[in-house]
Amino acid sequence: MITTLLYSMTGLILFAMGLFTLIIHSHPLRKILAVNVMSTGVFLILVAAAYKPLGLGKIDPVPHAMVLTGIVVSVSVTALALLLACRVQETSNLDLLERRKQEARPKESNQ
Amino acid sequence: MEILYNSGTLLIIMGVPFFWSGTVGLIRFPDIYTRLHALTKADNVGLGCIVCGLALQSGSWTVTAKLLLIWLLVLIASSASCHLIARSAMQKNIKPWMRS
Amino acid sequence: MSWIHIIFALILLPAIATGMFRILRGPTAADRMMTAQLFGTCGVAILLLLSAGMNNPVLLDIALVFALLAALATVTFVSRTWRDNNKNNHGNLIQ
Amino acid sequence: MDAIVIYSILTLFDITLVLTMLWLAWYLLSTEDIFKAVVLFISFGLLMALAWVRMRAPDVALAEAALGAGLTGPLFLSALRRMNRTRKGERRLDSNENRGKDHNTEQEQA
Repeated sequence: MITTLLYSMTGLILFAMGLFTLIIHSHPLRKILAVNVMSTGVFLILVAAAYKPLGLGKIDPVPHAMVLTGIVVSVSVTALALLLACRVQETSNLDLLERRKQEARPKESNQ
Repeated sequence: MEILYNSGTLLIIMGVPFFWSGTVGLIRFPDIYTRLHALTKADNVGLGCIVCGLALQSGSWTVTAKLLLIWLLVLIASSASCHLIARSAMQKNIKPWMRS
Repeated sequence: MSWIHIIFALILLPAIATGMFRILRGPTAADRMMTAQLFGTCGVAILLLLSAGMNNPVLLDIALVFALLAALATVTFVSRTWRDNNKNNHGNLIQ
Repeated sequence: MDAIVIYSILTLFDITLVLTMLWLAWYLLSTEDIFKAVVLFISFGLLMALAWVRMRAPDVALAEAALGAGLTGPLFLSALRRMNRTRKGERRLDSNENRGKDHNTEQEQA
């Protein structure tokens, strides 16, 4: 009972932290990491809901199958998202940002 | 059987401080090469002691063979990756720590 | 079920939490990767002790998979990420 | 008697594991350096495999060990290398993510 509660609360906190990071950060790799942490929290809640201690009967295998499928799907989604992030980084107009940043740097050092 | 079980427990008790010394060495040592030294001690000797202790306690040959296979794989992986890291650090001209 | 193995697994688990300090303040990128490798070995040891403590031989297979894939992240790091970067990247010489 | 001792030790194990996971996830999501976040994510996958083992789901733990610790880490490291490289083959100066912040402050100043 306490194990179910502990891991469910952990999954909830992980989901909340991942959502917070997904909203406030701007780097695409950080966003992909945050989505991974959010999916981990959901899996943790699903498996913790199916947990029973060792003497109290068998464990329901349906959430385990769902979580197994979800892990494999999340890895492939991560690979696709990383590829898309690389393409965005390579095709966006970065020289303009670099020039603006180098123009802005002496101002900061003067301040 | 009692002797085998107790000697296995003794080997496990010997193996656990190697992991802790590896962690403490990884935190306290001043240089990347000395940290590699601490890391390899934890990998090889600590896991070796634990694997030998568990193999003495498990009464079947298949479990013993699987434990030794795990130890062999960890040995290969740790030696290969530590050698790669040390060679790459030497190529990048990271100076070893000297007592100054 | 034998409680002494589970106690040793419980002793090994804070080693992972302690080694996190080196990831957080490691000066070079290789220090962080070495700490991840130590975590992998600690995880293998914890899995072996739990499989002896909980009478579950399936955990040996999980430890076997961990031992197989332990070198993959480090080799990728050395061959892809850490090679040919400049001095100001990833906190190598300048943090 | 013996079962009570074992379950209390396992509960201690659960609490340590959960606290380590939360601490690690907090630093993983709040550090500035993106490489540090990727290494923390690899360690986080390992602790997740231990949590699946503890919740009597060894099949999920096997998949997590193979995919989460073995495949996702090299994927992130390769993507990190590819994103740190410009078209001319030289690396960009900002490997951490202060580029977006600078851009926002510039817009505010303008």
